[in-house]
Formats: sequence, C-alpha cells, structure tokens
Amino acid sequence: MLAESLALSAALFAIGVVGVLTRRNAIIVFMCVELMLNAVNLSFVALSKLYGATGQVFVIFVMTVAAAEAAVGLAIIIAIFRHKQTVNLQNINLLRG
Amino acid sequence: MTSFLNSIGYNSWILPVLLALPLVGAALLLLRGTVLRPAGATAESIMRESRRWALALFLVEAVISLGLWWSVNSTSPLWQAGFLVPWIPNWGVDLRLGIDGIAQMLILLTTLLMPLAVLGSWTSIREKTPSYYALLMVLTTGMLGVFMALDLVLFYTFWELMLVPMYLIIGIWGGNRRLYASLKFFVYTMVGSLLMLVGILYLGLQVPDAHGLPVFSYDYILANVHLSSVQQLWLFAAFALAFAVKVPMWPFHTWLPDAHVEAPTAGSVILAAIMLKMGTFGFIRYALPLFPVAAMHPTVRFLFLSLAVIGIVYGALVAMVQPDFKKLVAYSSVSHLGFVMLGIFALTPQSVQGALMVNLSHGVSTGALFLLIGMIYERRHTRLIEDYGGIAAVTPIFATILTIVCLSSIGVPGTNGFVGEFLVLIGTYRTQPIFSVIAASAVIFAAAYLLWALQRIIYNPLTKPENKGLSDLNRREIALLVPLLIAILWLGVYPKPVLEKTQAAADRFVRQIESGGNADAGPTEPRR
Amino acid sequence: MMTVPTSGTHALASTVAQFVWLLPLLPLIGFLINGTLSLLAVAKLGPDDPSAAGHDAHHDDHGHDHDHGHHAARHKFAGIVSLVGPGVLLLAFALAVAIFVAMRGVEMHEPYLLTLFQWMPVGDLHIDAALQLDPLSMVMVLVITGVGSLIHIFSVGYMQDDPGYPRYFAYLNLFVFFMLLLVLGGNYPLLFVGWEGVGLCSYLLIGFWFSEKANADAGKKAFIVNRIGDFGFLVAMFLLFANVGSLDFAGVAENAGKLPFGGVVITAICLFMFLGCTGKSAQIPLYIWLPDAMAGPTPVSALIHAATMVTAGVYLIARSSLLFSMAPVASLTVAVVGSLTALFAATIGLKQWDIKKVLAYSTVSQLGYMFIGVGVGAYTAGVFHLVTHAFFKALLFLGSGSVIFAMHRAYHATHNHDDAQDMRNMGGLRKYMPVTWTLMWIATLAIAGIPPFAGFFSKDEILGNVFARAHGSMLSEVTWLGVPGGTVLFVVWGLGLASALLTAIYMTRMMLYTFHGPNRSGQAEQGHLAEAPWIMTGPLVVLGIASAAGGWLNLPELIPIGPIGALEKWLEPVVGVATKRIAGTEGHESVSTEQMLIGIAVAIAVVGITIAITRLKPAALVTKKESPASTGFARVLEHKYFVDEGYDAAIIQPTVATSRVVLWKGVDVGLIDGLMVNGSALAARALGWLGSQLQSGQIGTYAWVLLIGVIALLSAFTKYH
Amino acid sequence: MNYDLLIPGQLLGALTPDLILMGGAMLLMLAAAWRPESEGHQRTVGFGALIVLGITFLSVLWFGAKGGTAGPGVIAMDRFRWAADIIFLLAAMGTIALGIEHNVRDGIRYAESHVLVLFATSGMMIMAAARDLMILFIGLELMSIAVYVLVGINRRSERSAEAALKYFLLGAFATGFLLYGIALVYGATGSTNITVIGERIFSYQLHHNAMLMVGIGLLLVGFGFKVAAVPFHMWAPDVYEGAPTPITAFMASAVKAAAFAAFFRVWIDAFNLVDFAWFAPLWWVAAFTMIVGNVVALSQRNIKRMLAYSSIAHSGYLLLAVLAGSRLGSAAFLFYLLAYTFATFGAFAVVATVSRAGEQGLNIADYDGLWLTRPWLAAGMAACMLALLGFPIFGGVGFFAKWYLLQAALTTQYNLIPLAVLLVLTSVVSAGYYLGVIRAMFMKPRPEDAVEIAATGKLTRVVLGVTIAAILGLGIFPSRLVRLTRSSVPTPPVAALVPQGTTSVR
Amino acid sequence: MSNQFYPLFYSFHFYLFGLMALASSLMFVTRKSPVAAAMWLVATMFALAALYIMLDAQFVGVMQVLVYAGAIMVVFLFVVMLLNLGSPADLNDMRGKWGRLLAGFVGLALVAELMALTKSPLDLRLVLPAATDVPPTGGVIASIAAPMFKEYLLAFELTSVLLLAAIMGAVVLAKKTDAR
Repeated sequence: MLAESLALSAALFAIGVVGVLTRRNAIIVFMCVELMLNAVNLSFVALSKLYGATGQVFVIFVMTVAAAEAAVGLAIIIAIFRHKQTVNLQNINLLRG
Repeated sequence: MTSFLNSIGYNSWILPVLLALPLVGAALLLLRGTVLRPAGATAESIMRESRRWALALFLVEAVISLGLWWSVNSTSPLWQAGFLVPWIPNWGVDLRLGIDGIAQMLILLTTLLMPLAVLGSWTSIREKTPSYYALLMVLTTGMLGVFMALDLVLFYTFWELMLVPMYLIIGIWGGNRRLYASLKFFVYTMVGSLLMLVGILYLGLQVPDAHGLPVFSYDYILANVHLSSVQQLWLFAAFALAFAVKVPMWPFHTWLPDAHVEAPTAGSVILAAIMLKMGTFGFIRYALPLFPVAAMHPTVRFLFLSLAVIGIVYGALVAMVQPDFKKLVAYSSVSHLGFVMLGIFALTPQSVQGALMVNLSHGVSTGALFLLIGMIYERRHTRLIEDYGGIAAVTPIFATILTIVCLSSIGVPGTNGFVGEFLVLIGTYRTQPIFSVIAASAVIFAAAYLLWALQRIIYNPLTKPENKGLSDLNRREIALLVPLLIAILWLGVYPKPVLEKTQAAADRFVRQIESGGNADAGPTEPRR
Repeated sequence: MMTVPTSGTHALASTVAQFVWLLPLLPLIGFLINGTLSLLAVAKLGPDDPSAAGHDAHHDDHGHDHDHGHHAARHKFAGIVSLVGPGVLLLAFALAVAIFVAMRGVEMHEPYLLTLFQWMPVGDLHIDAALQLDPLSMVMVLVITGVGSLIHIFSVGYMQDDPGYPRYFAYLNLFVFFMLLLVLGGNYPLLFVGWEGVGLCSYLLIGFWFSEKANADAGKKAFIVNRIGDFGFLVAMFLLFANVGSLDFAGVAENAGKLPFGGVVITAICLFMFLGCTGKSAQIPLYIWLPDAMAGPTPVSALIHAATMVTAGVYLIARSSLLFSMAPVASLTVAVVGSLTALFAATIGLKQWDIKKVLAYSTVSQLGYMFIGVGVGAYTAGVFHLVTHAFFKALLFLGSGSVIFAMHRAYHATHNHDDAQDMRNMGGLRKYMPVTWTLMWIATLAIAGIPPFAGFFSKDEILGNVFARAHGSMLSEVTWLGVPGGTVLFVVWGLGLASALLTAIYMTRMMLYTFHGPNRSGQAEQGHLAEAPWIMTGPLVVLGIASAAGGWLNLPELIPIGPIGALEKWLEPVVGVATKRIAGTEGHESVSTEQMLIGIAVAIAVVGITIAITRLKPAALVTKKESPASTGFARVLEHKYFVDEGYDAAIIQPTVATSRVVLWKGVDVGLIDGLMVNGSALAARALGWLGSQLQSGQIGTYAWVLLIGVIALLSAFTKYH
Repeated sequence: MNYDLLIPGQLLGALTPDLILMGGAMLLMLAAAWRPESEGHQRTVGFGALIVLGITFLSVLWFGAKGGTAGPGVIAMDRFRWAADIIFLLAAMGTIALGIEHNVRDGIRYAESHVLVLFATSGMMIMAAARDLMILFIGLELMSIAVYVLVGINRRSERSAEAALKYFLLGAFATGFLLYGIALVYGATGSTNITVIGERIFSYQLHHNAMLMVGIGLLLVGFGFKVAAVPFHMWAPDVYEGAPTPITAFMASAVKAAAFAAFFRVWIDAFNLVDFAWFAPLWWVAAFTMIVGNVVALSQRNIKRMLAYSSIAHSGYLLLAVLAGSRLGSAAFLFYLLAYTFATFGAFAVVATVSRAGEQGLNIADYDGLWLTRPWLAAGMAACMLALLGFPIFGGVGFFAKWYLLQAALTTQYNLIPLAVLLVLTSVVSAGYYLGVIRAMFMKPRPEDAVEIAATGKLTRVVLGVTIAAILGLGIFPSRLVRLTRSSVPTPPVAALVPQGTTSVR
Repeated sequence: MSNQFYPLFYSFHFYLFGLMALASSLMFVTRKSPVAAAMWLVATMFALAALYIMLDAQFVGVMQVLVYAGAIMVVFLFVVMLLNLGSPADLNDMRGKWGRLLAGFVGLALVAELMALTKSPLDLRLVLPAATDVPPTGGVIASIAAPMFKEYLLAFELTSVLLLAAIMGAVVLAKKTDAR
C-alpha cells in the first residue's frame, strides 16, 4: 500500500495547493496549508513502513510545528482583522509595487 | 640632480608618497570642514582656507613629483621606482607599483595639472569647498594609482577609485543637467570596467602560483599566462571595452559631451586631460601586451583602426555643429583621442610615440581650453557660442590665449598638437595608409570647427550688451594659463626630451606586440 | 638657442652665413616685442574674483571700435612699434644681403645646412630643426625681406591711426618669421611649419579688423581652404617618408632616384604636394579664399597675398623639382591647372569693381602663370616670374592702398560711408595723386608684359618654355588623361596667351576707371583727396624701379642688354638637374621661333591695352549706389562664376547639415544616446515598472507565481529519472 | 575535542552556544513578563538581550578558535557553523540595538520583541549547525515563527499586520513544499541525515531516482522561498516594507544568511553528486533572481522596498556561490554574507534614523539633500550603497565580496562565466538605484518643507559606526577575513556513518 | 515498491479511507462557508487517522485525532467564530471561474509531476530488515520513543522551544492594542 499512500499524499498535497490558489479567506488558505502538511504526514507514515518508526517521529514533530504555526498564524489573522475588519485577502493589499 | 635624488632614496618612496599625500590631505580637509570646523567660520572663510590648502598640497605634490623627470631611467627594461607590499596574499594581490617612461609622463602631467585645476576652481566653487577639494585629492590618488599599479587588481581598484569623486564632482558642483550626466558617466564607465574585472579575474586564475593561489602581478601574467586565441579574443574584448569607453572611442563616446558640459571647470579639465588618457594607457599597458594575438588579429585590428578613424572624423564633424562650446571641445576630444587609438593600433614606432605625444598635448591643450571656457563662463554664465561674439575687443588677453590654445588644438605646427598628430599619421601611413589618409582629413575639420567657434566667440561684431562689460582675465587666471602656454610651445618646438623618455617604452611595446606577446622585452620584476 | 652647425666644413660655414638663424629670429623678436606692447596697451586685467564681480553694466567700454581710421589719436606705443616693426625687417634684409654677398663668393654645389636642434627624433624618423641655405632660398629670402621691408615701411603710414597698430606689426613680423622659416627650412616638416605659420598669420591679418563679420569670415575661409591643401602636403610627406625614408631635402634628393620613374608613387607624391600648392597659392580648385582675403589691410594683401606667401607653392615645387621631374604626368597637371587658373581668374578680373578684388584675381591669374612655368619644368622661369610679380604686384597693391587711403581719408572727413574701394566711386584720381598714378602705370605695363618692364621678361620666358617643351621634351612624350603631352602643352600655351590678353585688358580697365575720366567720389570729397605721405610713396618708388628693371635679373639671350640668364645660373645648383631632365637635349628653339614668340606676346599685350582703352568709357560710369545690377554673362563674371555659392551648396552646407542632422542629432543623440544608452536604461526601467505591477499586493498572485516556479522547477527535475 | 553526538552529554556540549542563547532567551522571556510593558522595561530587556547575545558571541568565538569536531549525528561542529553563527549574532545584536531605539519611537513597548529576536537567532544557529533535515526543519520553523511575529510586532500599524500575514501565509505555504521535499528525500534515501544522504546517493547510485529528484526540487522551492529567490521572492518587498525597520534589517541579513547557510550545507554535503540535476534549474533561478531583483529595484520609490529588491538581487549573487559549490565557494559565500550583513545593517540604520513614527520618511525623496543637514549620515549611507554595489575602496568590503564570489565562480569545474558576466552586468543596473540614493543625498537640494530629522540615537550611532568601520576597514585590509573564511568550510563528520544492515555496493 | 500481499479486507478499507480523504479534501477546498470547510477538513483528518492506523502507525493515528482534529481544528473554528466569519454571504471567498479552472489545471499538473516520484522503485537495500515484518518489541509506543529520545532528542527539545516562542508570539500579537 506504499505506492498508493504516496500517490494519495501527492494528491492531497496538490488539493491543498489548489485550495491556496483559489481561496481568499485567510483562514481557509491557512487550513489548506494544514492539509498540505497532513498530506506530507501521510507520506512519512507510509515510509515508516519501510524505514522504521523514525518517520512516525517526524509526523509528531510536524504536528507540533503545525500547532505552533496555528497559534501564531491565527494570532496574526486576528491582528489583521482588528485593523481591517476582514480577512479577505483581496482587501489586504496596502503593500504593493 | 640624479645623484641628489639617489642620495635621498627618492625612487624608493616617491610613488607611495605621491599616492598617500592626497589621501591624507583629503582626510584632513574633510575633518577641517566638519569636526574641526573653526567656530564662527563662514562659507567664505572656509572656501579661502580650503582652496589655499588644496593649492599648497598639489604644489607640494607637483614639486616632489618633478624628481621623476631625472630619477627615472626610461631606457631601463626594469620598472622604475618600484614598490611592493603584500596586500591580500591569499588572493595573490599586492600593492605593486612601478613606472616606465609612458607612465612617468602621464604622472607628471597629472601632478602638474592638478594645481592648475585648483586655481581654475579658485572662485567658481563656492559651496562645500572642503569636500570639493578633498574629492579632487582622492581623484588624484586614483589617477596616479592607475598609472603606477603593476598588479591588475590594484589597477582595477584605482581605476574605480577615481570614478566616485568624479561622479560627485559632476553631480554636486555641475550644471543644470548634472544628475543625468553624472549617472551616465558612472554607469557607462562601470559597464566596461566590470567586464574587465571578470577578465582580470580570469587572467589571474590562469596560472596559479606554487601554493595554488591566483596571481595578479602584471609581470607574472605577462610572462606565464599563455592563452589560446579564442581566450585572448574574449579577454581582449572585456579589457578593450573598459578602455574604449574611457578613451572614449566611437561609439562609446556619448557620455563624454554630457559629462564635460555639466562638470565644473576643474572636472572637465581633469576628465579631458587625464582621465581619458587612462583609457589609452590601458590599451598600451594592458589590452595589447596581454592579448597581442587578439589585438593584432586582422579583423580586430581593422575594427579598432576603423573605430579610431571614425572617431576622428565623426568627432570633428559633430564638433562643428555644436552650439555649446564645452560640447564642441568634448567632441574634439573624441577626435583627438581617435588619433591616439589610431597610433596605438598602427603599431609603428612613430605612430606609438605620436600617440603618446597626442595624449600629452591633448591634455595640455584641452585642459587649457576648458579652463578658458570656465573663466568666461564665470563671467557670463553661458557656454553657448551664440551668446558671445566680438569679445576680443573687450577681453584681448583672453582672446589671445584662446586663439593660441585653439591653434594648438587644431595642430598648427610649432604647437604641441602638431607633433603628436604628425607622428601618428606618418607612422600610421607605413602600415595603414588608407586609415592614415582619412585621418589626415581631420586637419581640415579641426580647423573648421575650432576657427568657426573662435570667430563666433571672440571675433565678429560685439553686439550683445552683456558682453560689452566683460572683464578681461585677472592675474590668477593668467598665471595659471601661462604654464600651459609654455607647455604648448615647448612641446611643439622642442619635444625631444619627452620623446626620448617615452622612446624605450614605446619601442618595447611595439616589439612586444609584433612578436605576439612572448617577447623577452617586457620589463621584469620591480626592484625591491 | 643652441646652434650646432653640422656642415662645419661647408664653404659658407665661416662666413656671415653662419648667422642665418638670425634671419628668422629677428622678426620673431619683433613679434614678441610688438605683441607684448599690443597686449600691454589694451590689457585691463579683470577683478580677482570674476564670479563675484558679476556684470557691472556701467562698465561703459565700447571705444574699441576697430574700424580703421576712426581714431585720430595715434597709438601710445606707436613710436616704438614703428621702430621695431620695420626695423627688424630692415636688419634682416641687411643680413640677407650680406649673406647673399657671401654666397656669391663661394661655389654653391651643395646647400649650407645649419642644424639647430633635433626636433622629432623617433625611431628611423629624424626631423631636425635645420636651416638650409642655397641659391633658391636666398632668392626667396631677399624677396621676402626686401619687399617685406618696403611694405612694413609703407604700413607705418597706412596703419598710423589704427588702434591695433602694435598688433598689426606683431602679426606682420610673425608672418615674416614664418615665411623665412618656410624658405629656410631644411626639410619638409620644417617647411610645413612655415607653411602653416604663414597661413596662420594670413588668417590673423585677414581678420585683423575682426569686428566685421565679413573679415572674420574671410580669415577663417582662408585658413580652412589652406588646410585642405595642407592635407595634401601632409599626405605627400607621409608618402615620401614611407617610400623614400627621409623628409630632409638632402635625403630626398639622395634617395628619390630609387623610386620608379613616372611611377604611381612619385606621381602621387607630386600630386598631393601640388594639392598643397593649390591651397597656399590659390589655384583651382582652392583659389576661392584669395579674393576674400582682400578683407585684410592692403599692405597685408601686398605682402602676403601677392608677393610672398601665395608664392610658397611655386617655391615648394621648385624646391621639389627633382621629384616633379620624375613625374611628368604630375608636372603636366601642374601646368594645366596653372593655365586654367590663369585664364579663369583673368576672366573674373574683367568684371570686378573692387579695386583690390581686381588685383586679387590678377594675382591668382599670375600665380597660374608661375605654375605653368614650374609645371613645364621651367623652374627658373617660374621663380623669375615670382620675383618680378612680387615687385609689380606689391607695387599695385600698395598703390591701390594709397588710393584707398586717400579715398578713405576723404570719406572720413566728410562722414561719407560709401565704399572706398569700389572703382565706380573713384575716377580721375590722376589729378590728385600723380605719383601713385605714374607708378601704378609702370606696374600695369609690367604685368601686361610690355617691354622692357619686368613682367615682360618673366612672362615671355614662361610662355617660351611652354612652347619649347610642347614639341620635344620629356613632357611631350607622355600622355596626360589620354591626351599627348605635346598637345596639352600647346593648349597650355594658348591659354597662357589668352590670359595675357585678358590681363592687359582688366589691368588697363582698372587704371582707366581709377585714375582717368571724371571723378565720381563726390563734390565734398574732392577737396580732401590727396597724395599719401612720403613714408608711403617712398616704398612705392622703390618698387616702381624694381618693377621696371626687374627683367634684368634674367635676360634672355635674344635681348642682350645686360647679363644673360643671371638668375638661371644662380639657381642652376638647385633646379638644374631637374630642368635638364625635363627639357631633354633638344630643349632650345631656333632664334626665329623665339623672336616670333616674343612678338606674339608683345602684340597680345598691346592689343589688350588697346581694346581696353578703346572699348571702355570711364566717363559713362556711375557710382556704385546708382549702378544697376549687371545681367547675363557679366553677372556670372561679377559673381565669380558662382563658385563660392557652388562650394557652399555642394560641400559646406551638406557637410554641416549632415553633421548636424545625421551625425549629431541622428547618430549621436538619436541612435547611440537615445536608442542604445537611454533606450536600454528606459527598457530596464520599463521592465522594472512591469515587475512592480506584477507585485500587486495580492497574496493570491504571489502564491500563483510561486507555484508556477514550482511547476517549472519540478519539470526540470523530473526529466532526470 | 571530538564530540560523540550519540551521547547526550556531549551533544549538549556541542550545542553550548545555542543553549546559552536559548536559556538566555527563556530567562528574558520571564523577565519580560515580570513587569508591565513600558519603554524603560523594553529597554532593559533589550540590553539584557544584548548581553545574552554577547555571551553567546564569545562562546561561539571560543568554539571557533578552539575548533573541535563531531562524530556522526544531527549537528556539525565545523567552522562553517561558527562563521555563520557569528553573522547571525552580529545581525541580531544590530537588530536589538536598532530595535531598542526604534521601538521607543514607534511606541512598541513589548519587551518580548527582543526575546523573539533571540529565539529567531537560536533557530538560525540550529539551522547552521543542522546536519539532519529534520533538525534543520525545526530550526527553520523556530526562526520563522519568531520572525512572523516580529514582522507584525508593531500592532498599531496596519502595514505591519499585513506584512506579517503575507509572510506567514506564504511562508507556511512554502514550508509545506520544504517539508514534502524532506519527506521525499527521506523516502528515496531512507535517511534525513545530510551526510548519510550524500553517501547513499553515491553508494546506491540514486542519481536518477525520481523520488529524490522531486524531493530536491521541492527542497529548492523551500530554500528559494526563504532566501527570496525568483520566482519565490514575491513576499519579500511587501514584508520588508511593512516590517519595523530593524526587523527588516534582521530579515535581510540574518534570516537570509541562515537560510543560505542551511541551503549551502545541504546542497554541498547531500546533493553534490546530483549536480547535473539541480545545476541548470538553480542556474536559471540565480539568473532570474539577479535580473528581476535589480531591474525591479530601479522603479522603487520607497527605500525599504528598494532595499528589499536589492536583497533579492544579492540572493541571486549568493546563489552563484551555491552553484560554485566548492571550498572556495563556501569561503566566498561566508565572506559575501558578512559583507552584505554589514552593508545592509548600515543602510537600515540610516533608514531607521531618517524615518519617522508611523512609517513616514521612507521614500527616497526624503533623502534629498541629506548631506546638507546630516553629512555623516549621508556619508555612511553612501558607503553602504557603494558596498552593496560592490565598489572598491568607497564601498569597502563590498567589492572584495563580489570579487570573491566571482573568483569562486571562475574556479569551479562548471561553466559559470556567463553567470559571472550576468552578475557584473546586473551590478551595473544596480548602480541605477544605489546611485539614486547617493544622488538624492548629495546632489539634490534639501526641500524647504523637509521635516527635520531627529537626532541619531546612541545605539544607532554605534551600529552605524561599527558597520561603516567594518565596511571600510575590511575594504582596505580584507586579508584576515579572507583567511578566516577560507578555513571555514563545511566538513563531514570525523567517522563516516556506515549505514547499518546494508551491504556496500562496491 | 513493496510487493507484499494484502488481504482484500485490508485493501478495501485502505482504498475506502483513501477515497474518503480525497473526497472530503475536495469538499473542503470547494466549500464557501469557512465552518463547512473546516468540518470537511476534520473529516479528511479522520480519514487520514484511519489510514495511519492501517499503516501500523497507531500512535500517530491517535495523535492525529487528538491533536490535529481535536485541538488545532478547534482553534481554527474558534477563530472563525470569534471573527464572526461564519456566513458565506459576506465573503467573496472564491476566485472566479477562470481562476478556479486554471487552479485546477495547475493542480493536475502538480500532481502529474509529483507522481513522477512513484516511477522509480525504491531501493530495497535501503530498507531496514527489522522494519519489514517483525513488529517491534515493546509495543507501538516504544518503537517511536526510541528514535524520538535518542537520535531526535535534540529535535524533541527544540520543539519545546518552538512552542514556547510561538505561545509568546501569539500572546504578543493577540493582546489588545493599547490606546495610543
């Protein structure tokens, strides 16, 4: 099932990417990134079948990182919402050029 | 004189001292203008003080450099007044100085012109004078360094060193379009020189020393680096571009008119008299000896001869229709420097010597022209030829000197201009008759543009009321022009001492190139 | 100045000739003194700080109006200048005479060479500052210093009221210096120094009254046109050095023989050299500057534009006779151009109204004669005509100067602003200036070729030589542009005769309109017309004598009224070889032919004068103001065949326009600066602007760009499995 | 000594400087929370942070001087690491020094901002040390998360918040790629250890393994994002502009340096053998980075944006060192990074001085005639601009940095001459905007209505003085630095790790 | 790749959960409402957790449910609610039709390129013999604990620093802006 897992991982990753490209809500974009990380996790888990439990350790680390990112990311989104009253990325383009 | 100079070890310290002195002066002057600025100083008092110090420093520089006239044995195959201190050993870069007859003349030209440049700025530069004179000093170091360096990286450093002061001099104290002109000057020069940088690097890495480190010593590269003709071609292109921009050869010349027109008087003088010479010097010292096969490849040679001749004729023709006198002189520089390039690439003893002579005499004549323009500009605040006319009636001394200088620029025999051009042309004729004949036609155009301008400035009816009140030159101005007039006549009537000094180096150059670079004639290591 | 006589063994070395360097030095000293005085007189040094001084508008200095004659007061240095200016010339003349005497005492097989210092020693090129004294240069030196002295003296009177008095003498002295350098220089480059130097002085003197645009224009034109010729001279020198290996006269003489006779090289050398001569000596196609040069003071016209400088071309060819004798085609070219110029200028001279212009075209025409002479290898004849022409043309110019002086004084007195040089404003001056009238008639007869005046002998010798060479000489045996040399020379001879006829006509016309008939200068002015002071008439008298008796310098065998062929013998060491080479063995005509030739020449001169006297009606003339514009061919002649306009339209304007529109605005500003330099800068900026437009501030866009990068990168990486 | 990294005690020993920094950061975090936020407290903590950095710096110097090697394991003990650490620490000190005064002006009173700089720096030090992709990843995240916050630390500023959001979202996006790349490389080689990866590629002939290729490609995306290489650079200008100026300086120097250090080590140690695959893509990335960075910088009016694009361009130059990939490349790389850090800090110190609260005074037009009122400031800025331009003497060490890069490029077996030529040509373009600043400062008059520039703070003065002195001093005497960087190259562990349970191919 | 035989039951469920993950992730990216999208993401995570367990990574599967779906996603939802972004009406969230099409296309291209990774077989020599069949002694947790606290001790400790920094950062950013 390794090949299938890797393929599924790639597909999920691509879906996450497509989500980033199509969505304009900052939170949803962020969630799409989370999906990408989950897809990578799947790869790690699948590979751990092959190389031992190290891959699973990586997944734990990635989860931690994701949690940390979530904390900071959501704080940032709240901060911008305070300024703009929106999280629509289309309206967030003060910095340009 | 020689024994006296030997007794004080002149040759062992003169080059570094010449380089360091202006830098020290610049630092002191800058400090005086800022941190150590006396209480209650006005712009006027600062101006008076800084110009006095600058003049004093440049006079000292000029006087001590005069010893080179005697101390340098120009017939020796060795570098003279050599100086060597390691700089960046890991990169094979050293402070390696030394000169030959050619460099000697250019150094003297530089040191002797700088006091005049200061005098030319005496009253016309009134703002930020300490910085101005400090920049002039740094510029001097850069220019002298270019003529002294025997290490390619060092050479490049000096080459670039003079760019910034000149950029600032044009950009800060220049005319209305100074921003455009200064940027153009800078970028133009940089395009060429950066490619040369790559070329220098490539050369230095060719034959590493015993420790596998690159070597950038000129002599070492000349002796040890053997390149294929394709390599030579590329490298020659990189070097030649840098120098051709500086010379400037057609079609890389368009920075020159703008830079000249916008620069303050001293800037124009230095640009024309010395900086352009660095380009030709580069060809003689670096581009040709290092890559003789490429340079003497028929196509390349033909190209450069053509560009030189195009520059000669084109510069003259375009100069003819310039409404701005400074621009006219700028284009005339293009024409004159074309002679130098023609002489170099024609590669006969006469043409090369002639090229060196044109180098010097263009420095003197064009320097004087720019000084004169500066003087009249200070009075009338216009450089347009049409704004003058008939002023010989009110400013006879100005008119007389301007006439003499113009004549020397035209190349009337008996003045310096003739000797160089004649030698270039007669030498060139032996190997490149067609080019020589086309170039000789410039004697007509030169007369046309300069005399036409002369007529419209000092002759014709004195109709403009503003011109009727013009005051003639003052004592300072006359005093600063007289040395140039003497040089004009001296070089024209009795150029032999100068020709003798450059003879050995020029002959060596010709032999070097003709023998395809592996000549044993190249100067060897400097004395330590 | 270091004097290192290299020819210490020469017979002249121990004579006064060793001071030959003093010859040019004397006028140089004069120049320096006068020049300094000139500047001292006018110098008002500016303020120490010109930029601060600004323009003080109350500076009411407008007194320096250089129009001559407006200032009654003499120059403050007039005394010392009057002493120095002509003084140095007289000293030089004295020295020249002394050297001449010394030379007569020794056998001059080879020239006396005095090397002062090395000038341009580069590799195998050795150019010394060396003076060369030989019979030819001696002749020239005598003419220059002699005629020059007279003209200097004349100038003291003529220029007396001019505010630029010291400047004038400075220039004049400088001119003599360069002229002496020209004839004394021991090699071509040094000769060239003098050559250009005299051009320079001519420039300065033509534009002496520079506040008039026309004068300044004329000076500039003279210089530039001369420069075209100098270009040729330069190329000739390059050719010489490249092919002969030397630029010394001695070296050239030694090595020129190695060149193939009549070959391309020698012909090219000679033709380029002749191009130089056409510039300096005002031949077709470069003659155009000389008539304009009359803008200078009249003594200048006499000295520079008649007697000395313009003959430098003739001197050069005589000096290079060895070369020309080896290039028959070139020699024929010289003769043909000379003859065409002679005729062409003479026709223009027919319709000029300005008295000096008439003389100017006459000079051009006579120079053509000289070139015919040296062209056909009659070097002595050419030089002979040079000398006699120096006498009578200087006289004519000075005479006209004296007329203009009188006219000007009269106009000045009555505040009339009419043209003082236009013959339509003159007439009947004989009454007021009889001395001038007499002397000018002598000169006129001389130039027309009436025996026994000087011009008759020299002109006849030239025409005779042409005729002789035409049937049986080296020249007659070659073809010139496909035409046999003999035929060419016959044509030349014919043209020479024709111009002799015209010369007689226009000279007589000039005399008639100026001195005869009723006076047209106006009632008021007539009272002020008077003969010039003695300082001006004195030199005229001397020149008159010379014009009358100059023929005795080189009498033909047919007229044995004195030493036969003195000049020919004198010049034999210099031009003898070349003359013989061209003339060949069968050079001489029979006595009867020669007699016939003389007869024809005299007849033509007489006919010309007669035609002029009978056909021209001075009484019918009206003043310049009232004259209607001429029409038809007369108009063409009056406008000098529109040659100036033609040059202007065909060469000058296109060159200037091309330079401005195509080269400067097009190539420089447009192509290189606009397209390449600023264009690339602009392109970079435009690209930058585009790039910053892409930077829209939208995270989505950024993610898109990033992803495109990802896809591109991955596609590069996935091709390796 | 040789550290056996499998023994926890020795591992900690090998991490001494990092631990000092992290410990100090934690202590300061407590200190920051100890008192209510105020300007004075912010300043106190800032000085504390400087002290912590100083101690760390000394320990790094000590390690660098003493040397020491490490056995197989997750971190390296080579001088490359210490050299990189020196750059991070210098930048961090500069950031805090500028930050203390800048915070006061902008009304940022959180002492935590300095603590976050310390955290970010410790992340960087981990990155420079990491010999394992996982460690590298966590170090990178530690750095990134801290910097995300720092960018948005000016809570009053909408721009700051926007910059933080952009940086965060795109950063997280790019992290996804990086992580996926790590996973795939792991999948292809069975290890995340850089040394082992390199060895396995060699011993198992993985040169054309597709998973490895895709993995490398994705890693390149991840690193490319962090170093702001085109086309992953789009965030940089916006974020640089929006971030508080000291943080911008920090990002332009330290963050980039850390990413590059890790990038360099991974590329040289792990993927050296598959250069055929990454060489061409990276070549093009480098070329585009130079071109886009320099060209777009030309049209900038805001000086921070301009410096952002300039920073992009410099990433392109640095990629040349990665491409050269040699020992000399490493030396040139470190040399360049150091020179660039100095120049950047000098420039941003001036920017911080000239700017005013509320993101004012950041346009190049605000520099018009600066020379007339603040000559030293203008001179300093000019030196920095010329250093960034790579100009000899006046630009000091900037020239030698470029020179070294070119030297590295021309001494490899790869044909980097076209890229070297592109480097110099784009440098010419860069003259267009660097000189623009000089031109504004020196050649234009000071506008009548120009706002007076506040006095330069003491710390800013120190930063400026030190950087300028370093730029000019090293520009005249670069020899020692050359020697140091030449000896600071990534070195493999002393005893190569032999993969267990596998048989060697040969 | 591994040519190990899998029972049909196992395969069926593997594919089932795989398809669920795929389908719910597609739903996730296409929902307009943030809340709905978040719920679909949670579904994806559950499906993935099931897959983890099927891949013998039971501990990770549990962590996935607890940490990811349970904690992280709750925080997401919390923020959505906090900012009152619940209703889709006031959001023009999605790109236009062309944007979506293009994104889909680009996504396919990306998948195609990523799929290349499956093209070359993994080198079996790399595979640890112990990991192929024999279940590790000490249970599932021990097999994870060993590398985590030995080889990756450093990484583990670093994550704690990371979390610390993140917490502090979040606090600093989310604190109420003080009045100026």
